Amino acid sequence: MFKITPMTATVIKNLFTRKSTRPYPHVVREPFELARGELYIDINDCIFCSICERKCPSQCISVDKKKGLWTCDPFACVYCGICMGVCPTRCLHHKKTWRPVATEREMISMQGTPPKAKKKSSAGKEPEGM
Amino acid sequence: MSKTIIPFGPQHPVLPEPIHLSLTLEDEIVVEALPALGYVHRGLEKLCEIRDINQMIQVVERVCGICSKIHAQCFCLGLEKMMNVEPPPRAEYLRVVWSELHRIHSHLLWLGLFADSFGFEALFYQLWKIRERVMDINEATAGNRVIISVNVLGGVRRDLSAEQVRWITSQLNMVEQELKDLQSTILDDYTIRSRTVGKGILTREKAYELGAVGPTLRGSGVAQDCRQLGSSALKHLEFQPVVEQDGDSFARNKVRFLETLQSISLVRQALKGLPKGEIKTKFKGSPEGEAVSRVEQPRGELFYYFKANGTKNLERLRIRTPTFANIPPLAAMLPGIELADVPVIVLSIDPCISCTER
Amino acid sequence: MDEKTYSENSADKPVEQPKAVLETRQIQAGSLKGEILLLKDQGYRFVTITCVDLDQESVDLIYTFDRGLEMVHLRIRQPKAESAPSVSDILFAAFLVENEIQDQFGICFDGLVLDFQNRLYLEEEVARTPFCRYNVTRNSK
Amino acid sequence: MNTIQIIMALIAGLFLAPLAVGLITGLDRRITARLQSRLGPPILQPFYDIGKLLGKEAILTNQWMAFCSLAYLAGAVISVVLFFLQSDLLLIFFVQAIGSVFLVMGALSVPSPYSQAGANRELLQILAYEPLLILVIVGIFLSTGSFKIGAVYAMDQPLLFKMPLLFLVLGIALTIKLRKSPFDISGSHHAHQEVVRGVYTEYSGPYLGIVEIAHWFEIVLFLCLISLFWSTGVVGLVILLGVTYFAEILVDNTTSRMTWKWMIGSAWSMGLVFSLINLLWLYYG
Amino acid sequence: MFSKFLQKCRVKSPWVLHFDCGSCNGCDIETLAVLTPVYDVERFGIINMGNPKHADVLLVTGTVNHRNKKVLRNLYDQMPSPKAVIAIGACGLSGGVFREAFNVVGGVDKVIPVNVYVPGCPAKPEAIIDGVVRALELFQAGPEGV
Repeated sequence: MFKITPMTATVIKNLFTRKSTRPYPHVVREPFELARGELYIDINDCIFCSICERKCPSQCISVDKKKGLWTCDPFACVYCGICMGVCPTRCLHHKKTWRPVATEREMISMQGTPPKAKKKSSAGKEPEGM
Repeated sequence: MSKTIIPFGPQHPVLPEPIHLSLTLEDEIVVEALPALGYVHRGLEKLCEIRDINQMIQVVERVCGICSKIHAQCFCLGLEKMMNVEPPPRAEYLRVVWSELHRIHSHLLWLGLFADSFGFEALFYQLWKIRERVMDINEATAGNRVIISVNVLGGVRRDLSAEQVRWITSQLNMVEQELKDLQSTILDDYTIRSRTVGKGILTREKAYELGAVGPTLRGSGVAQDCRQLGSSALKHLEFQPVVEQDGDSFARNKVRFLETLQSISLVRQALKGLPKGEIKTKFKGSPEGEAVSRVEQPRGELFYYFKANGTKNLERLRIRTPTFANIPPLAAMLPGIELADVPVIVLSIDPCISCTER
Repeated sequence: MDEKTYSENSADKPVEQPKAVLETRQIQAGSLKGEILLLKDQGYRFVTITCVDLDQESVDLIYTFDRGLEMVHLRIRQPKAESAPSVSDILFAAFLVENEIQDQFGICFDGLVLDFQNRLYLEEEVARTPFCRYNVTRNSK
Repeated sequence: MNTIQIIMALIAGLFLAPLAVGLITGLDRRITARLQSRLGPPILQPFYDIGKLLGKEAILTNQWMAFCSLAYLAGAVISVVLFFLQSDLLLIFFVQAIGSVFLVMGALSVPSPYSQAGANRELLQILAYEPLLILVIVGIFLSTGSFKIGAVYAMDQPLLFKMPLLFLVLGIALTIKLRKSPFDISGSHHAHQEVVRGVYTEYSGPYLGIVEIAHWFEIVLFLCLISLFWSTGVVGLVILLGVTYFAEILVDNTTSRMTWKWMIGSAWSMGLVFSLINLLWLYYG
Repeated sequence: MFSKFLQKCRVKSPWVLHFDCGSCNGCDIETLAVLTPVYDVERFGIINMGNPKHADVLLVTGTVNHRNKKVLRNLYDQMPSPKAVIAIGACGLSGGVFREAFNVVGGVDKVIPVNVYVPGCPAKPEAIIDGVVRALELFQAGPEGV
């Protein structure tokens, strides 16, 4: 049958045991090994094949082969990891932590060297265009 | 007698989602309840024409964040049926593990919100605290907390290591223990019972006729659960649907609570029987023809219809979600109850509006 | 890479692709209600209606029923210019999906018990029968 | 009472008492959080909340609401001051009741349905606890022979021993007044409500701040009433208040919100039975 | 002195209003999760208010469609200033996967001004806390900052 307040035991137990609150942001928990966080690209390895652009479910990546420009709209990225899986050179990765919050709309665009016919030179990397 | 019309929603603290009900009241008694939808409608079925079938997995996952894995699974099952692709056994077991984990987190979420709907905050917080363990399992194994994106056509994307299997089992043991500590509160507490017993009664006949699904149907005494179809590895696992006879909010509450424990047992069984081998079948080609598929979501039966024409894009995708089916029973339950019971009864069908409107 | 499969390294054994067939029973719009009452007597319950755009003139309406996890599908071919019979008077549960089809395909249902007047989901500015690929005029009521 | 005593009482009633209640409320939120396995807000949180509300933009639906919130505040403040001046219990009771009614009138003056529903329920709450208060005051009269607060302090043993059941009755009234579960029907601090924030819905910005301060004064009054039950020693008084308040928090965390019918039914039946037994005992004992 | 105290109170007591503007629930439940014991944003004085008239910070999740953009606008107008708006998740920022769907406006900032964007799909609770903390920094900067 019913009881009056069976919750009492639980709340009293809570009072005398450790609280479960994680004191974020003062203490940041170690992220999980496989967590899918912010997307980034090793632009040096990118061959501008545009597979990521075509496979992205959110259509947030655009690749300009001529200029050697890889652009991603981080505000549309859904962090699914599809592009990472299909990249032939494995140059796309997810960081383990999430992308920081922003107050302005911004794009990630990375300038690499587009592959010359046959020959692939080492590409210069520019900082993220924040 | 004076009639007042109270808008329930679209923005309401009890309900995180925007459903709008116009409640016509006579002295705090509801005489009419009209649902108004459209606040979450995105029209994503239409997206199948511009996204290919692989991209659509990510889209249908986002029909509803709470049961995303199961949406993707239903989509994959249907297309695999159309294309005659058989996922490897390990993938089938892994699918069960993740879908049941999703069911656990969804039910815990719901039990918490339900407690919140009658103002039992301590219970709400306690259940969500337990739920965080399941979210951690999701994040550790699949890389994301809510939308875990593990399904692909022909299998799954992530594998579990032996160490992870042990860790999941130990975490689930804790979840089970903590839940059992709350059992007497959820099932026996006087204040909870007096708020839920006999509220929002749906008789067995009404539930069946109005097309109720999931715990709403099973709380009314009909033992129907799509998991009985034995899709994925469920055919190898021991499973009996949870049924309650009373058909009131309390019965639905009880069904969900017991199902949570049952899902823990299913995950355990699936992890124990996890076969070795591949996690994905490779295949070629595009689907053609028509098919339907259905699986059991935390909220009930999910139904997909596919029509394809041999290209990479589907011609028509239709998603009938469980809440869509549960709204007519809800509309039948509301008249005649008190205003104070409206949140309780609305929540008792576990409404998922983003599912409903897609 | 892009034309065939999604799989990451596409070394595959091609599988024959037969055309998937959904077993449906084609019936006439006039006999729809009778058939539904018959199914109802046999203990079937309503699952949903699916509307599929076929061409300029017509759509398919697929009525799905279920009994103990076993499904039956009825199919009628519905001309877009004509009103479809509403089954919401015998199956209350159908009112929502019929309103949805009204919104998305512009098909009118005669005798809907709860009619949202094409405004179930969509506001004025986008209410242009978005799911029709071939025809974008709405039947005015 | 001489002038210095009166000034002291005024300072205590007007400044110290609400400050103390602010701290108690902060402590309440902290303990509640711990019971829910959380860390909880800083102890000074209630003051921050009030400060922020006072600094917000004032959007008023009508002028009447501003007047009502001020009248509510005035009622609460005057009743507390009267208490500290050791005035007549009945007078205090009526001043407080009038103040509470103004809160409802303000909420009723707006056509918002949530505010209306909340106001209705607030009226029902007032209806539920005011009779209980009267019974308690009658009990005090029976045991001291006077409605004056001074008479209580003149007693040589705590009232609690004479009227333990009436103390429980006052506990019920306190739960209703604190808006704690199972009686958080017309509005609560945490807005998880079927009527959004009920009676508070339409008060906003600084006026909500005023209403909150008035509510603090009401809590002061109720805690003062409770303190009357142990008037003989400060230590006993503090312990009694602490235990009572902790019991309130515990009840809040272990019950769900009930409906107004249940509230009226249980508050009246329990309250009447308990007080009747206690009053008969006082009368014939 | 007094205005400094008010300033401090403003930072210490942000009451949030959460509005689901057509999200898939992913971000909603993460927004709710930040209120629960494990993240417990009441540490920062944050209370989830159901009432726009009492709220200081508006958390918006979801794609924004043609029907609820009016509700969103209305809620925003009902909030007394100073106020801040935080858009959460890929959908709230740009429409996410649904950008090309027909009933999607795409992004909260097409309807009301947004102060902080929290990316993610769904945004992690930690990221949402970051977002709120960032919005509080704007409060700190004074009413002009918001």
